[in-house]
Amino acid sequence: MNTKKWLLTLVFLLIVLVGVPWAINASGRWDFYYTLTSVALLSIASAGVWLTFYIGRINIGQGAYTLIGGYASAILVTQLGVNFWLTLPLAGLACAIISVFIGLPILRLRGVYFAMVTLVLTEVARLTALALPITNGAKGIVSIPLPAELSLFGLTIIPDFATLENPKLAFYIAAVIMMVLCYAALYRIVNSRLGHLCRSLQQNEELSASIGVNTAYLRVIAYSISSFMGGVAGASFVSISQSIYPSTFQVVDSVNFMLNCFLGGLGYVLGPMLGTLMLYFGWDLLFTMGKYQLLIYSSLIILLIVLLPNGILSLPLFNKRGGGPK
Amino acid sequence: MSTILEVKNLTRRFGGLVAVNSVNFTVNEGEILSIIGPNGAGKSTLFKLISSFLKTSGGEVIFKGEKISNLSPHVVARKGIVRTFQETTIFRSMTTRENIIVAHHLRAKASLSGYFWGSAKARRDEALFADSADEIITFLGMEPIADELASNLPQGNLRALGIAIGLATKPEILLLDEPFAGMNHDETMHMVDLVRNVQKERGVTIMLVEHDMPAVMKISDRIVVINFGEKIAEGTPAEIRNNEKVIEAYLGSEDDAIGI
Amino acid sequence: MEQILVNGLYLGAQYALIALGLTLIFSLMNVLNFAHGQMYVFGGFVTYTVVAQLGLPFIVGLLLSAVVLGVMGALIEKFLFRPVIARSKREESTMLLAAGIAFFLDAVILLLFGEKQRGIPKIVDGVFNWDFRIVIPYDRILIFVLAISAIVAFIMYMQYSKTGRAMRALAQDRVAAELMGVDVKYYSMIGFALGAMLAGLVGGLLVSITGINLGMGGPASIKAFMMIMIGGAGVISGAIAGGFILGMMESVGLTLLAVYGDITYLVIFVMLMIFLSIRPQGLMGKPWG
Amino acid sequence: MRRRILLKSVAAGLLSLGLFSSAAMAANETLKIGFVGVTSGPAASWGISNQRSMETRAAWINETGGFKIGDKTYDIEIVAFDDQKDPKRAIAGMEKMAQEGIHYVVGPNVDDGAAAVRPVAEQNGIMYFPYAFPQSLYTAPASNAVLGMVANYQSGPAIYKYLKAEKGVKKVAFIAANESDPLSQRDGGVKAAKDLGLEVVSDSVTYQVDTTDFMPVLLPVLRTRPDLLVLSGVSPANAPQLIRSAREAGYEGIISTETAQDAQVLKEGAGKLANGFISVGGASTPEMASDMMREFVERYTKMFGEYNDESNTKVYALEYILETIKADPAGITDVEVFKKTMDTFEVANPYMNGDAKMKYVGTSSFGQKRQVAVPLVVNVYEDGEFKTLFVAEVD
Repeated sequence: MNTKKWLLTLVFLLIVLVGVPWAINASGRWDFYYTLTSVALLSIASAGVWLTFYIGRINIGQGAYTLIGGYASAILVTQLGVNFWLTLPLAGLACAIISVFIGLPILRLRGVYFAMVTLVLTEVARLTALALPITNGAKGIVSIPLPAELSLFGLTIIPDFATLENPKLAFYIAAVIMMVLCYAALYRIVNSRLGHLCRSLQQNEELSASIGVNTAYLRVIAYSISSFMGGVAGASFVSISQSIYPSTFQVVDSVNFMLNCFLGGLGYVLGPMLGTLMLYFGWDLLFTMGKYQLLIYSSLIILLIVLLPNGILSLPLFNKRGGGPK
Repeated sequence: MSTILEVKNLTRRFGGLVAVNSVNFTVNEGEILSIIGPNGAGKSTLFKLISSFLKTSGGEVIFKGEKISNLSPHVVARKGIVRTFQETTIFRSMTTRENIIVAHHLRAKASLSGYFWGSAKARRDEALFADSADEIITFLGMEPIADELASNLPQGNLRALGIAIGLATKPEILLLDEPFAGMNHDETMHMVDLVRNVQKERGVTIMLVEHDMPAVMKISDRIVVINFGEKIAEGTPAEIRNNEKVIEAYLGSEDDAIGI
Repeated sequence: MEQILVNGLYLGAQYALIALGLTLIFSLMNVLNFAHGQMYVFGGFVTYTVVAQLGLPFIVGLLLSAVVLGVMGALIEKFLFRPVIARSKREESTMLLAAGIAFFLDAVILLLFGEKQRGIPKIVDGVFNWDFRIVIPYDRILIFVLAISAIVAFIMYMQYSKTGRAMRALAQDRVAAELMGVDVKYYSMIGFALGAMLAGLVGGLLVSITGINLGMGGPASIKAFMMIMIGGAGVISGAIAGGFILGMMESVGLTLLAVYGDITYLVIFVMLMIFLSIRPQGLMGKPWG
Repeated sequence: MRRRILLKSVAAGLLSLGLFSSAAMAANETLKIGFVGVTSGPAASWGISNQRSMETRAAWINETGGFKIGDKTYDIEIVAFDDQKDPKRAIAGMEKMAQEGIHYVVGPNVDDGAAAVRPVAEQNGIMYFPYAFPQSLYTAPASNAVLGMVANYQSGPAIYKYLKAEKGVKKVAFIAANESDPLSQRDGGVKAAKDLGLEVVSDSVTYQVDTTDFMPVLLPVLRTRPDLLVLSGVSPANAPQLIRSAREAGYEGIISTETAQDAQVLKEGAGKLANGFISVGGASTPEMASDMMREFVERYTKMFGEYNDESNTKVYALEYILETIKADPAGITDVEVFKKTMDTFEVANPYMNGDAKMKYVGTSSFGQKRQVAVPLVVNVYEDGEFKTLFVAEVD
């Protein structure tokens, strides 16, 4: 990264970590904290979906991993008393491991076939959660405590959320930091040799294999990173709602994650983030439209895709410097 | 000259159909060996078997004394046998240079996570690949199109790019699938020179499947002729030209667009 | 046992009819029509309005459903899918469009027809009962026969009419068809209209048995996806086979697995995933669609 | 990354738009009451009947001069948020309510949503009236949720007891959709039936909500020859199909459910086959409905074209909220006062004939008064309308 990019990143951080809280304070729109926290978390899950798009697979199964991640965190916190912040990576890891076993057979599928199997996967996850005793079946897991204090050598790194005056702000900050880390990782993947390799898979798997790329391995790696992101996002959500049910993430969510990527643009790292912001925030803002909310919302989506079939970021405005997808 | 590749009793059946039937031949190090035969004779299947894109039904392929048939394609590639494709298969939404850089994969020393974190090894790799790509671009005279998206390139350049991708892997054997198809005379002659250069200057053993007889006769050290999945002849271009069986095979086939 | 088979056949016929339209659209344009279920619901509501509100005969409602949806399909193809396909870099982008249309139809259905479950009076009363070995209401037999006739008519049309042949050529190889002089744009539109029309027809048929409500659309699409995956995407015989297989699987599965209770559908779905992992192109599909 | 900056300014623009778009002009002061529930998608029917009954009642109050609390008169404004049956959206909805300065919210309609909004409601001082049954929502330390209807674990035993005594029911079978709410209700029902000494012959059969043919689902259940078939937590969309399939398959026993249904939907979906179907309803059966209830139905029908019998139970939450605030006007902004009022609150029930009372109950189920006392009216469907079978009280 060059200086200019560092600078822009810094500006972005300043805006989301200082500017937004200031604007919310000034305008008194406290409800936007939750909306923006959701956008941040959902865009992490969407980033995972985007990564599977990047290796040429349409993933409509991310909801399964957000659900698994949510349950993993909830079970660890409520039954084993593990600190929530530790359950975050553990939930991601659990999802990554499970995704390896699921991914090995199904990643051989392509195109709509892969898409359909992942769609079924979301439903399988929901039904499994309903059937298992450890997930408490239909009754879900409720009354999950707020994230506890995280300290290292007696030094408080993250305070106990239950003692905070404004946990909304704390959740927002945590979500935004996670989102930034996630997209930094994604940016790094795409702009390193890894990105080239992923794109080689997306464009031609046979050729990729013939130049010596272990395509099966790379696919599974990408898929498990994607699932890791889903798991982390799911776990974070559960800490906000302090409850999880088999229906907390469903097929609709999986479809939405995918739509976020399309809307933002499949060729752009920041596509899923922008897509999530538009789709989620859009719905929220249209809430004043009453019963016409869905009508207007869907009309806008159709309009956008007809005008910009390659995503919002394909607008010339965003590509002045040329240089294709970055 | 020593034997680098040995094909022993290689057989492949598709259902009841025998596409390749107990074919035997050897490839010498550093030569250009062409495989010819009428349409549907089983040439491409043979290539896919050698590069392990298809599993064998019988027989084996031995590379430097080691059996390589039925391994994963990427493992075979790693051992030094690299195939370019019949269709002009390249990474369409990458530039020429990016295509070549990606193709250096076999020479990568760093691990995947090394690339992510930008380890010293990874940085060394990237620098090496960029240099090597430049060298290949110069070698093949592709400077003008180096930063052009592959999807915008004309047919002839795509073939050259296919060979460039092959070269980037530093193969010991390069399998070229119909490198001259759809080219006019001038383009073909340019391509023949190019392939010859690759063999001479880089010491790569080359196997090719091709229909264009004049080009095959001009370029090959030796030729293997396949018909109905079986080998019917093997020898130098001069020997093949006068082989009764070969003439019969070609005359008997519908496709007589051949230049014997 | 006979009862299970009869149930499976009946379910299969209605499933197959839904899957046919979806697979037709997929084979012609490589579009996975997420809005298919909503089209089916819309068709159901059209029939409901005609029969229950206006008091016209069932058959009028059925025909009107087909016509309304056919026109809707043609318009959607011409003004939405065509420009998007022409300009998008990756053809998956049509999925977002299809999903947008699904949301849109959901909204329109809610505003036009309301939130309630709707149904029309039984067309035929009475139940066929063979010694309690096979129990099937007469109206189901009627709907079954109608569904089978629609499937047969569709196959005949695709097989023997000029339009049908052109569409099959298009499905086989778009480029070749274009070179042969097939008007690709025109037949894509006809194909989409026909697919939507089939969806409307099923909606109309089923409103007399199961009724209709605005929530049935999304799940119906997903079920239809599963059917065409089982049979092989873009293959007409595959869609029919997939429909009947899923119908049988549910019928048999629900009976055999009833004792295990909550996991019935889990087992069905997991089996489906395993099947597709082993045979990615489905029963009759070409590899990689 | 420049695009982010642009994005932010767009977002800021939209934000300010949102700020100015919700100003209501009225002579009276406005009292906003919230609704967070599902008004689109498969379960839309639950939320819509809910929202519409609130809107009907609010319009009625405003038309007749407003609602008097203390010495001020208020116009009632209903602020509705569609959560699409998604718990994540439900939280957003509750945040919106807090933003609007609302302290009293009706909804959400399902278990997961009701559990998810709890933290937000408690942080923002919002009392909410969900139509969800998990006991943890209403039992201490939770204190901001008030169950807006009769729970199935309360109505179930009453119905089974009645049927056992009056109709000689011995064997019961349960069937439920494979979703959280219905499954929880099934488990509660099974327990209640067993406690009453009934034999539960089948309780494991479930179905997908999108099922279009219930024959295969029902056959294994009917083979156990139950006297009573309970459709646990059945949605109004599935009920007529289940009834019809069961009858057509030759089942002759009783069918019942503990959820509210709509007579018109049953009539269209199952016709005569639905006769004898037992469900739980509100107070609009001719025997019980007061003049006020009849007027409510009339106004609802006029406003929205068609009445929905599910609203019979849903008319109450708003009435309870307003009357309780009226009992102690300080409650208008302070939910702690409201909670205190709840313990002693009691007024006449305007929607029912006789001397029925509106008060808060739930002590025996939750250990605190966190449930509205709506009459447990058990209805039976007969040729297009509901008839009252019996009425019970919940304590």
